[in-house]
Amino acid sequence: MLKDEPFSQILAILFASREPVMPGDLLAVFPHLSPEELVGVLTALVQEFNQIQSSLEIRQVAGGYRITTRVEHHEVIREYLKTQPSARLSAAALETLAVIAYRQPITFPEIAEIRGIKGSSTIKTLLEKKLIEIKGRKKVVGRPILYGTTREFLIHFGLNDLSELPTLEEFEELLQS
Amino acid sequence: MLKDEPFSQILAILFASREPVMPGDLLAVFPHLSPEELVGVLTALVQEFNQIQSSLEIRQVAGGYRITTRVEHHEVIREYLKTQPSARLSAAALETLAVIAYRQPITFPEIAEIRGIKGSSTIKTLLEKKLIEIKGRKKVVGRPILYGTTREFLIHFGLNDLSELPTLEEFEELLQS
Amino acid sequence: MTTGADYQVELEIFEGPLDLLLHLIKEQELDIYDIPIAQITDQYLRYLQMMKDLNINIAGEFLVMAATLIFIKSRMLLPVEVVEEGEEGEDPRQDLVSQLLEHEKFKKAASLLHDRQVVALSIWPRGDEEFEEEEKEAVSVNVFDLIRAFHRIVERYQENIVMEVQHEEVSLEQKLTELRSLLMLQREVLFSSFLRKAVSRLHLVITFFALLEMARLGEVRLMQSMAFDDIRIVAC
Repeated sequence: MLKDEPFSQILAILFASREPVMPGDLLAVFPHLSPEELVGVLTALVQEFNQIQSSLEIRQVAGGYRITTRVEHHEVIREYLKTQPSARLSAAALETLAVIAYRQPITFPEIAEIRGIKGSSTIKTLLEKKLIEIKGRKKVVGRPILYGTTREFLIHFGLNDLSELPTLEEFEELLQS
Repeated sequence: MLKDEPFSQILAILFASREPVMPGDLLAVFPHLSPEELVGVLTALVQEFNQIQSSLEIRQVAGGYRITTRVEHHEVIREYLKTQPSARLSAAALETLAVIAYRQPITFPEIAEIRGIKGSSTIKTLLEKKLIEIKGRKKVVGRPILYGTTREFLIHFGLNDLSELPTLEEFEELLQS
Repeated sequence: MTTGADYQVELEIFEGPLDLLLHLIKEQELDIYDIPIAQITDQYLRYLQMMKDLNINIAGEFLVMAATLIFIKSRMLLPVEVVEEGEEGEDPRQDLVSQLLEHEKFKKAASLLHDRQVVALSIWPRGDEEFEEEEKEAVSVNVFDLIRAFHRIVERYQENIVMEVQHEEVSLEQKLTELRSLLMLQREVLFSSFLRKAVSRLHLVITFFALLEMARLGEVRLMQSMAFDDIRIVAC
Protein backbone atom coordinates (compact mmCIF):
# COMPACT_ATOMS: atom_id res chain seq x y z
CA MET A 1 0.00 0.00 0.00
CA LEU A 2 2.78 2.41 0.98
CA LYS A 3 4.23 2.03 -2.49
CA ASP A 4 1.07 3.19 -4.22
CA GLU A 5 -0.05 6.71 -5.01
CA PRO A 6 -1.10 8.89 -3.31
CA PHE A 7 0.45 7.23 -0.22
CA SER A 8 3.99 7.27 -1.59
CA GLN A 9 3.64 10.91 -2.65
CA ILE A 10 2.24 12.08 0.67
CA LEU A 11 4.95 10.27 2.58
CA ALA A 12 7.56 12.01 0.39
CA ILE A 13 5.94 15.39 1.17
CA LEU A 14 5.85 14.65 4.89
CA PHE A 15 9.54 13.85 4.72
CA ALA A 16 10.46 16.91 2.66
CA SER A 17 8.65 19.38 4.90
CA ARG A 18 10.30 20.44 8.13
CA GLU A 19 7.04 21.91 9.38
CA PRO A 20 3.94 19.87 10.19
CA VAL A 21 2.00 19.28 6.95
CA MET A 22 -1.56 20.60 7.08
CA PRO A 23 -4.26 18.47 5.46
CA GLY A 24 -5.69 21.62 3.84
CA ASP A 25 -2.43 22.24 1.99
CA LEU A 26 -2.37 18.64 0.79
CA LEU A 27 -5.85 19.06 -0.67
CA ALA A 28 -4.47 21.82 -2.90
CA VAL A 29 -1.87 19.40 -4.25
CA PHE A 30 -4.28 16.47 -4.63
CA PRO A 31 -7.42 18.16 -5.93
CA HIS A 32 -8.98 14.86 -6.99
CA LEU A 33 -9.22 13.77 -3.33
CA SER A 34 -12.18 14.84 -1.21
CA PRO A 35 -11.41 16.00 2.34
CA GLU A 36 -12.90 12.74 3.66
CA GLU A 37 -10.80 10.62 1.30
CA LEU A 38 -7.69 12.51 2.32
CA VAL A 39 -8.34 11.89 6.01
CA GLY A 40 -8.78 8.21 5.17
CA VAL A 41 -5.51 8.14 3.23
CA LEU A 42 -3.64 9.93 6.03
CA THR A 43 -5.00 7.65 8.73
CA ALA A 44 -4.03 4.54 6.79
CA LEU A 45 -0.61 6.00 5.97
CA VAL A 46 0.15 6.84 9.60
CA GLN A 47 -0.84 3.39 10.74
CA GLU A 48 1.11 1.54 8.08
CA PHE A 49 4.25 3.69 8.29
CA ASN A 50 4.41 3.54 12.08
CA GLN A 51 3.98 -0.21 11.92
CA ILE A 52 6.56 -1.28 9.32
CA GLN A 53 9.54 0.24 11.08
CA SER A 54 10.42 1.37 14.58
CA SER A 55 12.81 4.28 13.96
CA LEU A 56 10.47 7.04 12.90
CA GLU A 57 6.96 8.03 13.64
CA ILE A 58 4.32 10.17 11.96
CA ARG A 59 2.76 12.34 14.66
CA GLN A 60 -0.11 14.76 14.66
CA VAL A 61 1.14 18.05 15.94
CA ALA A 62 -0.12 21.65 15.69
CA GLY A 63 -2.98 20.49 13.50
CA GLY A 64 -0.67 18.85 10.97
CA TYR A 65 1.36 15.71 10.35
CA ARG A 66 5.07 15.40 10.76
CA ILE A 67 7.73 12.70 10.81
CA THR A 68 10.09 12.59 13.79
CA THR A 69 12.37 10.00 15.33
CA ARG A 70 10.93 7.88 18.12
CA VAL A 71 11.60 8.79 21.73
CA GLU A 72 13.44 5.55 22.48
CA HIS A 73 16.29 6.44 20.13
CA HIS A 74 17.11 9.77 21.74
CA GLU A 75 20.24 8.58 23.50
CA VAL A 76 21.88 7.00 20.50
CA ILE A 77 21.01 10.01 18.30
CA ARG A 78 22.39 12.41 20.86
CA GLU A 79 25.54 10.38 21.05
CA TYR A 80 25.96 10.37 17.29
CA LEU A 81 25.20 14.05 16.87
CA LYS A 82 27.29 14.81 19.96
CA THR A 83 24.65 17.23 21.11
CA GLN A 84 23.89 18.19 24.65
CA PRO A 85 20.28 17.85 25.73
CA SER A 86 18.75 21.18 24.75
CA ALA A 87 18.32 23.66 27.52
CA ARG A 88 14.99 23.10 29.18
CA LEU A 89 12.87 26.01 30.25
CA SER A 90 13.28 27.13 33.84
CA ALA A 91 10.45 26.55 36.32
CA ALA A 92 9.68 30.27 36.23
CA ALA A 93 9.48 30.31 32.44
CA LEU A 94 7.25 27.22 32.41
CA GLU A 95 4.92 28.82 34.93
CA THR A 96 4.64 32.03 32.93
CA LEU A 97 4.07 29.94 29.83
CA ALA A 98 1.32 27.96 31.57
CA VAL A 99 -0.43 31.17 32.59
CA ILE A 100 -0.22 32.48 29.02
CA ALA A 101 -1.36 29.18 27.51
CA TYR A 102 -4.48 29.05 29.67
CA ARG A 103 -5.40 32.71 29.82
CA GLN A 104 -4.42 34.01 26.40
CA PRO A 105 -4.49 36.64 25.12
CA ILE A 106 -3.15 38.11 28.34
CA THR A 107 -1.20 41.24 29.32
CA PHE A 108 1.93 41.41 31.40
CA PRO A 109 0.26 43.00 34.46
CA GLU A 110 -2.32 40.20 34.41
CA ILE A 111 0.40 37.56 34.34
CA ALA A 112 2.23 39.28 37.21
CA GLU A 113 -1.01 39.36 39.19
CA ILE A 114 -1.59 35.62 38.83
CA ARG A 115 2.01 34.70 39.55
CA GLY A 116 2.34 37.22 42.39
CA ILE A 117 5.68 38.31 40.91
CA LYS A 118 6.80 41.26 38.80
CA GLY A 119 9.89 40.69 36.67
CA SER A 120 9.35 40.15 32.95
CA SER A 121 12.59 38.38 32.08
CA THR A 122 10.72 35.14 31.48
CA ILE A 123 8.54 36.93 28.89
CA LYS A 124 11.65 37.93 26.99
CA THR A 125 13.00 34.38 27.05
CA LEU A 126 9.70 32.98 25.82
CA LEU A 127 9.50 35.57 23.05
CA GLU A 128 13.04 34.78 21.95
CA LYS A 129 12.27 31.08 21.85
CA LYS A 130 9.15 31.90 19.83
CA LEU A 131 6.97 29.99 22.28
CA ILE A 132 4.85 33.10 22.73
CA GLU A 133 4.17 36.09 20.52
CA ILE A 134 2.72 39.58 20.64
CA LYS A 135 -0.98 39.46 19.80
CA GLY A 136 -1.86 43.15 19.63
CA ARG A 137 -2.93 45.43 22.44
CA LYS A 138 -5.69 45.27 25.01
CA LYS A 139 -8.32 47.98 24.65
CA VAL A 140 -7.93 49.38 28.15
CA VAL A 141 -6.13 52.41 29.54
CA GLY A 142 -2.45 52.29 28.61
CA ARG A 143 -3.16 49.76 25.85
CA PRO A 144 -0.86 47.04 27.25
CA ILE A 145 0.59 44.44 24.89
CA LEU A 146 -1.25 41.11 24.69
CA TYR A 147 0.67 37.83 24.59
CA GLY A 148 -0.40 34.42 23.33
CA THR A 149 1.19 31.08 22.49
CA THR A 150 2.51 30.23 19.02
CA ARG A 151 2.42 27.29 16.66
CA GLU A 152 5.98 26.68 17.79
CA PHE A 153 4.60 26.23 21.31
CA LEU A 154 2.35 23.41 20.09
CA ILE A 155 5.24 21.80 18.23
CA HIS A 156 7.63 22.18 21.16
CA PHE A 157 5.24 20.43 23.52
CA GLY A 158 3.98 17.92 20.98
CA LEU A 159 0.40 19.19 21.13
CA ASN A 160 -2.05 18.96 18.28
CA ASP A 161 -3.99 21.93 19.58
CA LEU A 162 -4.55 23.80 22.84
CA SER A 163 -7.58 21.70 23.70
CA GLU A 164 -5.23 18.77 24.27
CA LEU A 165 -4.11 20.43 27.48
CA PRO A 166 -6.17 19.39 30.50
CA THR A 167 -8.52 22.15 31.63
CA LEU A 168 -7.75 24.20 34.72
CA GLU A 169 -10.86 22.70 36.33
CA GLU A 170 -9.25 19.29 35.98
CA PHE A 171 -6.22 20.58 37.84
CA GLU A 172 -8.52 21.95 40.49
CA GLU A 173 -10.11 18.54 41.03
CA LEU A 174 -6.63 17.12 41.33
CA LEU A 175 -5.89 19.61 44.08
CA GLN A 176 -9.02 18.84 46.02
CA SER A 177 -8.61 15.08 45.93
CA MET B 1 14.57 -6.75 10.44
CA LEU B 2 14.16 -2.97 10.17
CA LYS B 3 12.52 -3.01 13.57
CA ASP B 4 15.48 -4.60 15.29
CA GLU B 5 18.55 -2.96 16.71
CA PRO B 6 20.92 -1.71 15.45
CA PHE B 7 18.94 -1.23 12.19
CA SER B 8 16.21 0.85 13.83
CA GLN B 9 18.76 3.02 15.61
CA ILE B 10 20.86 3.66 12.52
CA LEU B 11 17.81 4.59 10.49
CA ALA B 12 16.83 7.09 13.21
CA ILE B 13 20.34 8.58 13.09
CA LEU B 14 20.21 8.82 9.27
CA PHE B 15 16.97 10.75 9.59
CA ALA B 16 18.12 13.15 12.30
CA SER B 17 21.57 13.93 10.90
CA ARG B 18 22.11 17.12 8.90
CA GLU B 19 25.12 15.71 7.09
CA PRO B 20 25.56 12.37 5.33
CA VAL B 21 26.29 9.75 8.01
CA MET B 22 29.82 8.36 7.85
CA PRO B 23 30.33 4.68 8.76
CA GLY B 24 33.37 5.67 10.80
CA ASP B 25 31.28 7.95 13.00
CA LEU B 26 28.70 5.20 13.48
CA LEU B 27 31.39 2.84 14.77
CA ALA B 28 31.96 5.24 17.66
CA VAL B 29 28.32 4.91 18.67
CA PHE B 30 28.15 1.14 18.16
CA PRO B 31 31.50 -0.01 19.55
CA HIS B 32 30.38 -3.62 19.74
CA LEU B 33 30.20 -3.79 15.91
CA SER B 34 33.30 -4.50 13.86
CA PRO B 35 33.80 -2.39 10.69
CA GLU B 36 32.88 -5.43 8.59
CA GLU B 37 29.72 -6.06 10.58
CA LEU B 38 28.70 -2.41 10.26
CA VAL B 39 29.11 -2.49 6.49
CA GLY B 40 26.93 -5.59 6.46
CA VAL B 41 24.28 -3.89 8.59
CA LEU B 42 24.29 -0.78 6.39
CA THR B 43 24.02 -2.77 3.18
CA ALA B 44 21.09 -4.76 4.50
CA LEU B 45 19.44 -1.63 5.86
CA VAL B 46 19.68 0.22 2.55
CA GLN B 47 18.29 -2.72 0.63
CA GLU B 48 15.40 -3.33 3.01
CA PHE B 49 14.45 0.30 3.48
CA ASN B 50 14.52 1.09 -0.23
CA GLN B 51 12.39 -1.94 -0.90
CA ILE B 52 9.52 -1.58 1.58
CA GLN B 53 8.39 1.84 0.40
CA SER B 54 8.79 3.97 -2.68
CA SER B 55 8.86 7.50 -1.29
CA LEU B 56 12.34 7.72 0.16
CA GLU B 57 15.67 6.14 -0.44
CA ILE B 58 18.93 5.80 1.37
CA ARG B 59 21.73 6.89 -0.91
CA GLN B 60 25.47 6.85 -0.66
CA VAL B 61 26.85 10.36 -1.08
CA ALA B 62 30.39 11.53 -0.50
CA GLY B 63 31.33 8.38 1.35
CA GLY B 64 28.33 8.67 3.67
CA TYR B 65 24.69 7.67 3.80
CA ARG B 66 21.68 9.94 3.69
CA ILE B 67 17.94 9.61 3.26
CA THR B 68 16.40 11.59 0.42
CA THR B 69 13.05 11.70 -1.31
CA ARG B 70 12.94 9.87 -4.63
CA VAL B 71 13.30 11.91 -7.77
CA GLU B 72 9.88 10.91 -9.11
CA HIS B 73 8.19 12.76 -6.24
CA HIS B 74 10.08 16.02 -6.63
CA GLU B 75 7.39 17.65 -8.72
CA VAL B 76 4.62 16.98 -6.23
CA ILE B 77 6.87 18.13 -3.38
CA ARG B 78 7.60 21.41 -5.15
CA GLU B 79 3.92 21.86 -5.71
CA TYR B 80 3.29 21.34 -2.02
CA LEU B 81 6.06 23.74 -1.00
CA LYS B 82 4.44 26.36 -3.21
CA THR B 83 1.36 26.27 -0.98
CA GLN B 84 3.46 27.31 1.98
CA PRO B 85 3.30 31.01 2.82
CA SER B 86 6.72 32.48 2.24
CA ALA B 87 6.86 35.02 5.04
CA ARG B 88 10.36 33.84 5.73
CA LEU B 89 12.78 36.73 5.59
CA SER B 90 16.53 37.11 5.60
CA ALA B 91 18.09 39.21 8.35
CA ALA B 92 18.66 42.06 5.88
CA ALA B 93 15.06 42.03 4.67
CA LEU B 94 13.82 41.96 8.25
CA GLU B 95 15.89 45.06 9.05
CA THR B 96 14.53 46.95 6.08
CA LEU B 97 11.00 45.90 6.94
CA ALA B 98 11.48 47.03 10.55
CA VAL B 99 12.65 50.49 9.46
CA ILE B 100 9.73 50.84 7.05
CA ALA B 101 7.21 49.60 9.62
CA TYR B 102 8.33 52.03 12.28
CA ARG B 103 9.15 55.08 10.15
CA GLN B 104 6.75 54.96 7.24
CA PRO B 105 6.29 56.54 4.84
CA ILE B 106 10.00 56.54 4.14
CA THR B 107 12.25 56.75 1.08
CA PHE B 108 14.99 54.39 0.05
CA PRO B 109 17.86 56.85 0.73
CA GLU B 110 16.46 57.36 4.22
CA ILE B 111 16.31 53.62 4.85
CA ALA B 112 19.87 53.23 3.58
CA GLU B 113 21.01 56.04 5.86
CA ILE B 114 19.40 54.56 8.94
CA ARG B 115 20.63 51.06 8.22
CA GLY B 116 24.04 52.35 7.18
CA ILE B 117 23.90 49.92 4.25
CA LYS B 118 23.16 50.44 0.56
CA GLY B 119 21.64 47.78 -1.70
CA SER B 120 17.99 47.75 -2.68
CA SER B 121 17.37 44.04 -3.23
CA THR B 122 15.61 43.77 0.11
CA ILE B 123 13.05 46.37 -1.03
CA LYS B 124 12.33 44.25 -4.08
CA THR B 125 11.89 41.12 -1.96
CA LEU B 126 9.52 42.90 0.40
CA LEU B 127 7.50 44.31 -2.52
CA GLU B 128 7.28 40.83 -4.03
CA LYS B 129 6.10 39.38 -0.76
CA LYS B 130 3.52 42.19 -0.65
CA LEU B 131 4.67 43.23 2.81
CA ILE B 132 5.38 46.79 1.63
CA GLU B 133 4.00 49.00 -1.12
CA ILE B 134 4.63 52.33 -2.80
CA LYS B 135 2.83 55.14 -1.00
CA GLY B 136 3.66 58.03 -3.35
CA ARG B 137 6.64 60.32 -3.76
CA LYS B 138 8.33 62.62 -1.30
CA LYS B 139 8.18 66.30 -2.19
CA VAL B 140 11.93 66.91 -2.15
CA VAL B 141 14.57 67.12 -4.85
CA GLY B 142 14.49 64.00 -7.03
CA ARG B 143 11.03 63.10 -5.68
CA PRO B 144 12.09 59.72 -4.26
CA ILE B 145 9.49 56.96 -3.83
CA LEU B 146 7.90 56.58 -0.40
CA TYR B 147 7.37 53.08 0.97
CA GLY B 148 4.95 51.85 3.63
CA THR B 149 3.56 48.59 4.91
CA THR B 150 0.52 46.84 3.46
CA ARG B 151 -2.64 45.20 4.74
CA GLU B 152 -0.91 41.85 4.19
CA PHE B 153 1.79 43.06 6.55
CA LEU B 154 -0.79 43.61 9.29
CA ILE B 155 -2.41 40.25 8.59
CA HIS B 156 0.89 38.40 8.60
CA PHE B 157 1.95 39.93 11.90
CA GLY B 158 -1.51 39.54 13.42
CA LEU B 159 -1.99 43.25 14.04
CA ASN B 160 -5.19 45.28 13.80
CA ASP B 161 -3.35 48.47 13.01
CA LEU B 162 0.14 49.96 13.17
CA SER B 163 -0.43 51.45 16.62
CA GLU B 164 -0.37 47.89 17.96
CA LEU B 165 3.33 47.57 17.15
CA PRO B 166 5.35 47.61 20.38
CA THR B 167 7.32 50.81 20.94
CA LEU B 168 11.06 51.08 21.51
CA GLU B 169 10.32 52.02 25.14
CA GLU B 170 8.28 48.85 25.66
CA PHE B 171 11.04 46.77 24.14
CA GLU B 172 13.65 48.38 26.37
CA GLU B 173 11.53 47.63 29.42
CA LEU B 174 11.58 43.98 28.42
CA LEU B 175 15.35 44.07 28.08
CA GLN B 176 15.96 45.76 31.39
CA SER B 177 13.90 43.44 33.53
CA MET C 1 25.75 25.88 62.86
CA THR C 2 23.99 26.53 59.62
CA THR C 3 25.90 28.68 57.22
CA GLY C 4 24.45 31.41 55.07
CA ALA C 5 25.18 29.46 51.95
CA ASP C 6 22.92 26.62 53.09
CA TYR C 7 20.05 29.00 53.55
CA GLN C 8 20.54 30.58 50.21
CA VAL C 9 20.05 27.32 48.39
CA GLU C 10 16.70 26.92 50.10
CA LEU C 11 15.74 30.53 49.73
CA GLU C 12 16.09 30.41 46.00
CA ILE C 13 13.23 27.95 45.75
CA PHE C 14 10.70 30.66 46.36
CA GLU C 15 10.17 32.74 43.36
CA GLY C 16 7.50 34.87 44.89
CA PRO C 17 5.38 35.28 48.01
CA LEU C 18 2.71 32.87 46.75
CA ASP C 19 5.34 30.17 46.32
CA LEU C 20 6.57 30.74 49.85
CA LEU C 21 3.06 30.66 51.34
CA LEU C 22 2.17 27.47 49.49
CA HIS C 23 5.36 25.92 50.76
CA LEU C 24 4.56 26.84 54.38
CA ILE C 25 1.02 25.48 54.03
CA LYS C 26 2.12 22.20 52.44
CA GLU C 27 5.04 21.63 54.75
CA GLN C 28 2.73 21.71 57.76
CA GLU C 29 -0.15 20.00 56.00
CA LEU C 30 -2.46 22.88 56.72
CA ASP C 31 -5.93 23.17 55.21
CA ILE C 32 -5.67 25.74 52.46
CA TYR C 33 -9.37 26.57 52.90
CA ASP C 34 -8.88 27.30 56.60
CA ILE C 35 -5.43 28.81 56.97
CA PRO C 36 -4.39 29.59 60.57
CA ILE C 37 -3.51 33.12 59.56
CA ALA C 38 -1.72 34.19 62.76
CA GLN C 39 0.61 31.21 62.59
CA ILE C 40 1.33 31.61 58.87
CA THR C 41 1.92 35.33 59.23
CA ASP C 42 4.46 34.72 61.97
CA GLN C 43 6.31 32.15 59.92
CA TYR C 44 6.20 34.31 56.84
CA LEU C 45 7.63 37.32 58.69
CA ARG C 46 10.33 35.19 60.29
CA TYR C 47 11.30 34.02 56.85
CA LEU C 48 11.60 37.58 55.58
CA GLN C 49 13.68 38.44 58.64
CA MET C 50 15.95 35.53 57.84
CA MET C 51 16.41 36.83 54.32
CA LYS C 52 17.19 40.25 55.72
CA ASP C 53 19.73 38.83 58.15
CA LEU C 54 21.45 37.14 55.26
CA ASN C 55 21.51 40.41 53.36
CA ILE C 56 19.33 39.02 50.66
CA ASN C 57 17.50 41.67 48.73
CA ILE C 58 13.80 41.20 49.42
CA ALA C 59 11.65 41.85 46.36
CA GLY C 60 8.85 44.35 46.80
CA GLU C 61 6.11 41.77 46.27
CA PHE C 62 7.24 39.87 49.40
CA LEU C 63 6.69 43.02 51.45
CA VAL C 64 3.31 43.68 49.88
CA MET C 65 2.25 40.17 50.85
CA ALA C 66 3.52 40.73 54.40
CA ALA C 67 1.29 43.77 54.65
CA THR C 68 -1.66 41.80 53.28
CA LEU C 69 -1.13 39.01 55.82
CA ILE C 70 -0.93 41.45 58.73
CA PHE C 71 -4.08 43.15 57.52
CA ILE C 72 -5.97 39.85 57.29
CA LYS C 73 -4.71 38.86 60.72
CA SER C 74 -6.03 42.08 62.24
CA ARG C 75 -9.37 41.65 60.50
CA MET C 76 -9.64 38.13 61.93
CA LEU C 77 -9.25 39.53 65.42
CA LEU C 78 -12.23 41.86 65.04
CA PRO C 79 -15.61 40.57 66.14
CA VAL C 80 -17.61 39.21 63.22
CA GLU C 81 -19.68 42.03 61.78
CA VAL C 82 -23.40 41.86 62.12
CA VAL C 83 -24.61 40.95 58.69
CA GLU C 84 -27.92 40.88 56.93
CA GLU C 85 -29.98 37.82 57.57
CA GLY C 86 -29.21 34.86 55.34
CA GLU C 87 -25.86 36.30 54.27
CA GLU C 88 -22.59 35.09 55.56
CA GLY C 89 -19.94 37.57 56.53
CA GLU C 90 -17.05 37.49 54.11
CA ASP C 91 -14.01 35.62 55.32
CA PRO C 92 -11.09 38.08 55.22
CA ARG C 93 -8.91 35.25 53.96
CA GLN C 94 -11.08 34.59 50.93
CA ASP C 95 -9.13 36.62 48.33
CA LEU C 96 -5.83 35.18 49.46
CA VAL C 97 -7.15 31.63 49.34
CA SER C 98 -8.44 31.98 45.80
CA GLN C 99 -5.17 33.57 44.73
CA LEU C 100 -3.25 30.66 46.23
CA LEU C 101 -5.51 28.09 44.59
CA GLU C 102 -5.17 29.81 41.24
CA HIS C 103 -1.41 29.89 41.61
CA GLU C 104 -1.32 26.23 42.55
CA LYS C 105 -3.35 25.28 39.49
CA PHE C 106 -0.86 27.00 37.23
CA LYS C 107 2.01 25.32 39.00
CA LYS C 108 0.39 21.99 38.16
CA ALA C 109 -0.07 23.11 34.57
CA ALA C 110 3.60 24.11 34.45
CA SER C 111 4.71 20.72 35.70
CA LEU C 112 2.60 19.09 33.00
CA LEU C 113 4.34 21.24 30.39
CA HIS C 114 7.62 20.23 31.93
CA ASP C 115 6.82 16.54 31.46
CA ARG C 116 5.70 17.05 27.90
CA GLN C 117 8.89 18.95 27.22
CA VAL C 118 11.00 15.99 28.28
CA VAL C 119 9.32 13.88 25.61
CA ALA C 120 9.38 16.63 23.01
CA LEU C 121 13.11 17.16 23.48
CA SER C 122 13.75 13.48 22.87
CA ILE C 123 12.51 13.43 19.32
CA TRP C 124 14.17 14.89 16.25
CA PRO C 125 12.76 16.31 13.06
CA ARG C 126 14.56 15.60 9.82
CA GLY C 127 18.06 17.04 10.01
CA ASP C 128 18.87 17.44 6.35
CA GLU C 129 17.38 20.31 4.37
CA GLU C 130 16.93 18.88 0.93
CA PHE C 131 14.43 21.37 -0.42
CA GLU C 132 15.34 24.58 1.29
CA GLU C 133 18.46 25.64 -0.56
CA GLU C 134 16.96 28.85 -1.90
CA GLU C 135 16.04 30.43 1.40
CA LYS C 136 18.55 28.89 3.69
CA GLU C 137 19.22 31.96 5.81
CA ALA C 138 15.60 32.99 5.82
CA VAL C 139 13.52 32.58 8.93
CA SER C 140 9.89 33.16 9.68
CA VAL C 141 9.46 36.37 11.60
CA ASN C 142 6.95 37.88 14.00
CA VAL C 143 6.28 41.21 15.70
CA PHE C 144 8.95 40.58 18.32
CA ASP C 145 11.58 40.05 15.61
CA LEU C 146 10.47 43.29 14.04
CA ILE C 147 10.87 45.45 17.14
CA ARG C 148 14.10 43.65 18.04
CA ALA C 149 15.52 44.39 14.59
CA PHE C 150 14.46 48.01 14.80
CA HIS C 151 15.97 48.39 18.25
CA ARG C 152 19.25 46.96 16.98
CA ILE C 153 19.30 49.41 14.05
CA VAL C 154 18.66 52.39 16.33
CA GLU C 155 21.45 51.30 18.68
CA ARG C 156 23.87 50.79 15.84
CA TYR C 157 22.92 54.11 14.33
CA GLN C 158 23.47 56.00 17.55
CA GLU C 159 26.85 54.38 18.02
CA ASN C 160 27.84 55.51 14.54
CA ILE C 161 26.84 59.08 15.30
CA VAL C 162 29.00 59.06 18.40
CA MET C 163 31.91 57.75 16.37
CA GLU C 164 31.45 60.30 13.61
CA VAL C 165 31.34 63.30 15.87
CA GLN C 166 34.69 62.35 17.25
CA HIS C 167 36.23 63.61 14.05
CA GLU C 168 37.20 67.24 14.44
CA GLU C 169 36.24 68.44 11.00
CA VAL C 170 32.58 68.87 10.38
CA SER C 171 30.54 70.69 7.78
CA LEU C 172 27.11 72.22 7.95
CA GLU C 173 26.01 69.72 5.30
CA GLN C 174 27.17 66.80 7.47
CA LYS C 175 25.44 68.16 10.48
CA LEU C 176 22.21 68.62 8.54
CA THR C 177 22.24 65.01 7.29
CA GLU C 178 23.00 63.78 10.76
CA LEU C 179 20.20 65.75 12.36
CA ARG C 180 17.73 64.79 9.66
CA SER C 181 18.30 61.09 10.07
CA LEU C 182 18.28 61.35 13.83
CA LEU C 183 14.85 62.95 13.60
CA MET C 184 13.74 60.22 11.26
CA LEU C 185 14.54 57.74 13.98
CA GLN C 186 13.24 59.64 16.93
CA ARG C 187 10.82 62.25 15.64
CA GLU C 188 11.65 64.36 18.67
CA VAL C 189 15.01 65.21 20.23
CA LEU C 190 15.91 67.37 23.20
CA PHE C 191 18.13 70.28 22.28
CA SER C 192 20.36 69.66 25.26
CA SER C 193 20.91 65.99 24.44
CA PHE C 194 21.80 66.87 20.89
CA LEU C 195 24.29 69.50 21.93
CA ARG C 196 25.84 67.18 24.44
CA LYS C 197 27.12 65.11 21.53
CA ALA C 198 29.12 68.03 20.22
CA VAL C 199 32.77 67.47 21.06
CA SER C 200 34.07 70.95 20.36
CA ARG C 201 33.03 74.57 20.13
CA LEU C 202 33.04 74.27 16.32
CA HIS C 203 30.63 71.33 16.51
CA LEU C 204 28.44 73.29 18.83
CA VAL C 205 28.21 76.29 16.54
CA ILE C 206 27.60 74.22 13.43
CA THR C 207 24.95 72.16 15.19
CA PHE C 208 23.21 75.34 16.15
CA PHE C 209 23.37 76.69 12.59
CA ALA C 210 22.06 73.40 11.23
CA LEU C 211 19.09 73.59 13.54
CA LEU C 212 18.28 77.14 12.54
CA GLU C 213 18.57 76.18 8.89
CA MET C 214 16.15 73.29 9.34
CA ALA C 215 13.71 75.47 11.22
CA ARG C 216 13.92 78.01 8.40
CA LEU C 217 13.18 75.30 5.80
CA GLY C 218 10.21 74.21 7.88
CA GLU C 219 11.66 70.74 8.51
CA VAL C 220 11.58 71.08 12.26
CA ARG C 221 9.79 73.07 14.89
CA LEU C 222 11.62 74.22 17.98
CA MET C 223 9.36 74.07 20.98
CA GLN C 224 9.65 75.10 24.58
CA SER C 225 6.91 74.70 27.16
CA MET C 226 8.20 77.49 29.39
CA ALA C 227 11.09 79.92 29.58
CA PHE C 228 14.46 78.25 30.38
CA ASP C 229 12.92 74.85 29.76
CA ASP C 230 14.76 72.48 27.47
CA ILE C 231 14.01 73.09 23.79
CA ARG C 232 12.40 70.19 21.97
CA ILE C 233 13.29 69.67 18.32
CA VAL C 234 10.26 68.16 16.62
CA ALA C 235 10.21 66.86 13.06
CA CYS C 236 7.48 68.37 10.89
